[in-house]
Amino acid sequence: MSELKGAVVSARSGTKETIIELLEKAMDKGIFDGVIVPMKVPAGDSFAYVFVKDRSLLKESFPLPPVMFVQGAKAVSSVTRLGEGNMKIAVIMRPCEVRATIELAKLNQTNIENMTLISIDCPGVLPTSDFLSNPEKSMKQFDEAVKKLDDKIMRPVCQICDKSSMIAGDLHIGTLGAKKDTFFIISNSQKGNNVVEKLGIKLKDNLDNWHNKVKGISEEKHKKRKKAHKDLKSEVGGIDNLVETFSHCINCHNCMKACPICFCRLCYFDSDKVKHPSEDYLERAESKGSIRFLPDTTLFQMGRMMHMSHSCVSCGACEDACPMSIPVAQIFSMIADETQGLFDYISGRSLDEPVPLTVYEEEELHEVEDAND
Amino acid sequence: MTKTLKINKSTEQGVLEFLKFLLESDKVNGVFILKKINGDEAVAYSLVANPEDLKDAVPFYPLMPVNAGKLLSRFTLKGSTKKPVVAVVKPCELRGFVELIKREQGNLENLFIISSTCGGVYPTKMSVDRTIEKNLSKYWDAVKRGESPSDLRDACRACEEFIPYMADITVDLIGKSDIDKQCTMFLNTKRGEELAKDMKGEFSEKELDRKKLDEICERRGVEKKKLFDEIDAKMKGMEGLINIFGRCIGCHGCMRVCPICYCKLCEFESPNSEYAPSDYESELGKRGAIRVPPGTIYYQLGRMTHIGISCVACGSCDDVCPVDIPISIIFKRVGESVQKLFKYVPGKDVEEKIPLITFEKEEFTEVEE
Amino acid sequence: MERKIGVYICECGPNISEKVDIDKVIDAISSIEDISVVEKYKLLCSADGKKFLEEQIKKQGLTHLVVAACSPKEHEKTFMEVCENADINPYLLQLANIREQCAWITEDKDEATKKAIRMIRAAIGRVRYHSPLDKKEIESNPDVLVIGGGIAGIEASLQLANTDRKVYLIEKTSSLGGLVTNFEKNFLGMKPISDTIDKKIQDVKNNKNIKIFTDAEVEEVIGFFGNFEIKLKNSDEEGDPIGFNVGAIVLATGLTLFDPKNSLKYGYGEIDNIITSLEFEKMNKTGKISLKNGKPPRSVAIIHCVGRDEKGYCSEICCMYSLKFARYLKDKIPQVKVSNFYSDLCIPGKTHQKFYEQTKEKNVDLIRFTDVGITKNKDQLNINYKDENGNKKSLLVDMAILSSAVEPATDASKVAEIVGISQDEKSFFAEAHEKINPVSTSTEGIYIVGGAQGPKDISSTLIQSEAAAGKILSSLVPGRKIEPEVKVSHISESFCIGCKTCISVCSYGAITFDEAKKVSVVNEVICRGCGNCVAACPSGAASIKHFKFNQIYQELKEAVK
Amino acid sequence: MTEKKHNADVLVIGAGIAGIEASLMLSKADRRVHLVEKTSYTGGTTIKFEEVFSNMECSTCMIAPIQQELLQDKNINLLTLAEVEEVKGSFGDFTVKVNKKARYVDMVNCIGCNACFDPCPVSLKNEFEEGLSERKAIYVPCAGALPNIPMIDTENCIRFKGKKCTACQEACMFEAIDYNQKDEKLELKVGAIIVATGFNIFDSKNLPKYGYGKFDDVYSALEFERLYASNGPTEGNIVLKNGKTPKSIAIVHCVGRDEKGYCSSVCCMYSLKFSHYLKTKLPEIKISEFYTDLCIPGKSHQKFYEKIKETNVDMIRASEIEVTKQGKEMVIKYNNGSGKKHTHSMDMIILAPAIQPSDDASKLAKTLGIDLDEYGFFQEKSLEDSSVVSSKPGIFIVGCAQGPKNIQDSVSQAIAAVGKILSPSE
Repeated sequence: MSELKGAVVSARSGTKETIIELLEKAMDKGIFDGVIVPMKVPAGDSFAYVFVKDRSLLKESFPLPPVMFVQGAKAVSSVTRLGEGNMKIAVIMRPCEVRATIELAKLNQTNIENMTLISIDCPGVLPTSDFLSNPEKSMKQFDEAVKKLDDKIMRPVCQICDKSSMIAGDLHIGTLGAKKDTFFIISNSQKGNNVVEKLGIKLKDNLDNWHNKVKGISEEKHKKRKKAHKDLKSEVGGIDNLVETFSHCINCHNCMKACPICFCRLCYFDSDKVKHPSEDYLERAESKGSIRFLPDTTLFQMGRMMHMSHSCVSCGACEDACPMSIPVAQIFSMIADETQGLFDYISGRSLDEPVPLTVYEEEELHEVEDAND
Repeated sequence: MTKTLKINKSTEQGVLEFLKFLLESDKVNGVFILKKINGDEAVAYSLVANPEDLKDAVPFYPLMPVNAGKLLSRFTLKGSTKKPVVAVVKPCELRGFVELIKREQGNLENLFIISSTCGGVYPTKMSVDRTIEKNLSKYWDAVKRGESPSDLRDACRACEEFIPYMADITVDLIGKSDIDKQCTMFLNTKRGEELAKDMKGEFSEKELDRKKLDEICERRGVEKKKLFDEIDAKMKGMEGLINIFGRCIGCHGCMRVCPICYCKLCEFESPNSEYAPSDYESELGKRGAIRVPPGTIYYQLGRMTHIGISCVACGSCDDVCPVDIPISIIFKRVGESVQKLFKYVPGKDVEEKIPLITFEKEEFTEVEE
Repeated sequence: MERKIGVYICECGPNISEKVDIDKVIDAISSIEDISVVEKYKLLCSADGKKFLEEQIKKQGLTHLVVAACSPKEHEKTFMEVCENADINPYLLQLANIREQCAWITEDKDEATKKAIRMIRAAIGRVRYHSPLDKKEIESNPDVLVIGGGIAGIEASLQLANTDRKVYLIEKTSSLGGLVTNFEKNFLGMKPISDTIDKKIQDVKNNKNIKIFTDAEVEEVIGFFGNFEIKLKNSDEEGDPIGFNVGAIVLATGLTLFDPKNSLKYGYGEIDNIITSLEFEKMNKTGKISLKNGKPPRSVAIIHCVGRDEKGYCSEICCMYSLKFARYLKDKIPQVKVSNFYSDLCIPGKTHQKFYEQTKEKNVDLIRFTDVGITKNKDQLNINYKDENGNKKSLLVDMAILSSAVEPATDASKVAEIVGISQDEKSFFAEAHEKINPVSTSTEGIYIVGGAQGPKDISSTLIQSEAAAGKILSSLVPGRKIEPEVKVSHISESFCIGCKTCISVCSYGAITFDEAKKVSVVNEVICRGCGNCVAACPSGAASIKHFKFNQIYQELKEAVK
Repeated sequence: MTEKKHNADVLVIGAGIAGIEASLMLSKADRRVHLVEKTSYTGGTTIKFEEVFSNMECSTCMIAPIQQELLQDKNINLLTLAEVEEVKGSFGDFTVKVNKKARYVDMVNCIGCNACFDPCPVSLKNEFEEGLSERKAIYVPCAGALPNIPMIDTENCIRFKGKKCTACQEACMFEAIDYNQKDEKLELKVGAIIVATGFNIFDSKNLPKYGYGKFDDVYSALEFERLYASNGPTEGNIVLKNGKTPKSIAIVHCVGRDEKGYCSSVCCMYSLKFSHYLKTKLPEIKISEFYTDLCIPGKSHQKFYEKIKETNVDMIRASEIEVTKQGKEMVIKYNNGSGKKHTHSMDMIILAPAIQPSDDASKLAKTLGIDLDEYGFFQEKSLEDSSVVSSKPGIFIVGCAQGPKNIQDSVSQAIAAVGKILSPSE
């Protein structure tokens, strides 16, 4: 199989607990000075990323929370946007959050120089609103679903995510295809190799079972994704359907704020450029009979899509944040697949792959040119 | 006694007929009103110029997709409207707009206000799957009796300021049993009378039924006390704050929809509330671990101090919170306690100065001792 | 302040008045808000037209001026001077081009009139939002930094150095002269090259206004045209690097040869007696041309166009110096047999063909090949080639000289990065304009000469050095201040999120990144106001003077009403 | 350097692209420039091209801005229809006599509205358009020429042949036409002289084997440039004399190379440019280019050649080329090195003639007192030193006046000459 190096680690005390032990050992050995890892909030009804320096607090960490309140990439970006700092930090996140972090590093919003990005096979997450309706019950349901590898209760975008085990960071914890009470540690970079070596783990084990299992799951999810996008396209495609889908939008821009790729301090659609004198609005109303006030809600959606579609990692944070339950994530990730397809680019796949549209290629996109000849 | 105009049609039809008359007689060039969009897919505020489009208007629809005060401020931000426009808004939206006018964010010139005694609205989330359509009749029956249905928004069930202060015209709505047969409008101001001149209908002099309205106000007061007690219990000390705001994901939706938050760049999104790695390292030295991104509660309390004095408790922040934190009740509770100190009702009167930014020589003497 | 806008419509003789009903335009315009006067005039750009405008501005106390006439390209400068003479800021003016964009291209008169009204309303809509801008001036340092001590750098230094203009000449190696010192003769005129190059090196050393640094490299260049701060990495002495200020920089980093090892068919490095053109020049300079075994070669093959396919361009000079080699060989070893293998003979220019014909007369065989390769044959070499009709042939020779393609100096990309200029896809330095500006770069004040800009011979190199000197002598005049562009862009510190998109699109290197604050900063002296950064900035943190969003928005709104 | 009075002004002869660039740079260095131009317009040969190789930039877009700058520059005294009569003195102190012919149109009043053209009764072949279209006695060489002011051609205007015609004067609304303008003799004091008089092309009639002048559809390179020019006689449409569109075209390189004895260095590139022209306008056209040696030096030229080859243009290395008629068809015979003679029928043939010195070069050389080389170009002082220095100190020779070269090298020489004038080391 591929040239990735891995090791089987025994996890009799459970995957979560073993991961915590490894982190504690790594901090003791000084491999990391700090860890960014999800934890339950004191009230127990939510989860948040915590930047931990005191080793003793690590036992509280909760590597695979059932819900994604804040996109991990946004949390990491808030730490190192203004510089790399001199702490060696380990970060435990889902694959889409690791990919978003790498994408943000390319967009100069995060500095991952001193960071080790660790991802875990992701079973998907529950919609925030479902979780909030009954946190305890949802936790139990989530654990069973993970055991049975069933994603029916997960978010729509998670159900069709074919990159749930994509390795883009430095290390990856592979639970799929692993024998009972074990999981794989897979290294994807020199940084990863050093960490594992210092932990005294030999990267010599065969990863075929993991690869085959992942391959099976992602192919199946890929088919589901294609079908889901086709149906969605017929439902949302065309200007009338689009306007109708976004007619519920109340312009609260939660989706923009939750999205890791939308990092602008002041969005164009909040700036002075969209605030016009009253006679302009009246003129538009007179020419059309009546206009919605504020106008251009769909324009905001299309504008945001145009600005971030090439970097979208389909993490679904926007749909969770939308109070009007508009299928924003499904629409945006469908379009993102096609935009990125045009440049055969996968957002967050690798640090040295330049973000599309920031590189000038002389021979590119001729199919678009010849289209209108 | 205030002048009134009575049209023997249902209140909604009467108002719509009046608005149509205003447009057709060119007394106004635009009507700002709640309207059905794309068939009856959704309801949103609209600016109507063509009288024909008024047929989809639903002025008293029990829904506030966004606080109209914020929209009127956007409409008049770059200078008052040259051509006359009439707006049909709810009392808390009008009060929100008045607070914004005090902060140079809007202008009442050429802008006529029609409001009504407000029966309260359903949470915006409910407008997604047409449940509001289903229990419309249940809503209007309750309004006639001056009660509020249990699934209304908390802010509305606890709202005692349901009578508009500065409206040119007030439509009598709640506690009025014959609203589907009769439409009575109180012409509070000279501008209101001017508008209603030579409109078909019976002019006379009447007063709002204060007694009935006070009873409604009392019932709402009981509701409010229950909600305040609940929130007081939850929000005890720092630990209470952490528990209530633990779920906050920092989407700042509450700030964006709040009528009083008008800053171009919010302090909590500006470079001042960003921290360099060195700040993290020193803070980690003290506390061992920090939630990232930091400043969840710092934002909530910070916003509370900025807008508390002017919070009109319109409930929009609740509608937009994706993690269902009862923000409107928290801000109403804190807001009212500050407002009581200064005997200040936000948005009551555009001439009334905003307490905290106006210097009074004799003030807070009791604090000095 | 209260705005008073004056609108003046030029009849431009028949051009506008024939096609546009100017009186109708005046009626339509006079009713607009802030308009205090609307008048027509026969010819505004004439002398008395300008005087009329100046009086009107003063008499009416106008604050803003709209002139509806011809193209700004023609007379924007004229009307800006009118504003200055009438002491209102020249940027409170807007032109409506109702001649080229309206009268001359619209058949029907009513249509033209309507279009003229709409264009003037648009101009008024825009001028309302204009804000005054003032000219700036900055001190300029006349000194010049020349990087590269070859013939190009030396010539530039000699042309520039003067009592009021110091030249700093930086040479990486320990001696001046560069490649040229290895040559015995220049193929133009076949005279010993040492006469010119040694004299020029002497002139440079004796000139007290030229400060020479050998074994030195530039470490850091920051600043802009008129004020570059230079730091040198002085390899031999320790201590902090030497620093000085200059106003302009000339890059003369020169050329190296393409390494024939990269294409195996020549067998360079594996088989003896196969040498590159530079190695042959050096051997020839010693006066003794010999094989590895010390004996003179009886037959030599000179192979042109080595590495031309790999590099993707013809290096222009190899045909000529290969013919020169043939003459070297004939002079030093009279009865040697010389054959030149070429694919296309590139001998442009008036003297080159005659040089080629005279060389042929010294019975040098010139063989055209479509493919060539070298194989060992005992202690001799087989030149296996296909002639122009495609049949395979072979020639046995003692020695083979590879006339290899030229490419930029090895450290050219490092220098480009330090100085902040771009390289083209062949990694030569990129000139501002291939045809009319070959020695300048897109960054003002940085010039490129000689081989660093592209393959060329010694005479073209001298020309480019003198041209770069001309550019500097005419733009960086001692004592004369520099007037940078006024309509520059600005990036708001609180809105910028540091995504650096603007830096990658700025073609003049005018935007730097403040690492502490993580925000981009525009250098208002280098910025030429092209607006790329404003268009690329996703959140609108960047804006440009005189082309602000609402200025353009109001203009468009009026135009499409 | 002599201590005599050092005059800072400079005389530039020829307002082609080299002359313009030199004048603009001298003006930037606050030097007063007298720019003497034989014709009535600026831009020289470059404005005859539609596009320039190798990035196929539109040539008017390249040169119009600097023409505009030239006309608006206060330091530059542009003298059109003027020729240098006599030059005395030496470096730093020349006295130059210039004979300026009258234009008969007032340069200040006229705004170029072209109203005076139609009424003019006279019509004759327009030299600027290589005779492919007509012009009047009062004319501007082509649309977009700068300065956009017409001149009266006194040889053909019937008024100057005794008739009482005032057609153009009546048509002019600005009283810009003034028949009693007189030729002037000017005397200029300058410190240095830059000669940028450009070149002429070899007259292909001297080689009858190419059939130029004998067959209808054999064009010289400059004629083809005007055919393709959007402001040219056919507004850019490539048509044969009989109006039909050609299906097959041959471009013959190195016409007159053996006669002149040098390679003119630009013809290979502009011939490839012609293929690019033709392929964009007529995608199905069949093109074959006949060359002896492809001379495409410089970093961007081979890439351009490869791009053209991809549009399947036949590049044929050929010798003994001959153009004859077989019946009604025009045929080109050639030997492509395999001994046999090949013949192809062609609808149109374009000849790329050699660059040669301009006709009045020898007269000017005598006036200036500088030497010519064996080909008739101005002779540079020494091959080793800078090629812009002529045999007489203070006189600089730039562009094709010094020898065949492309626009980039001509402009480099122009700026280099200015560099040497401004340089303190002279």
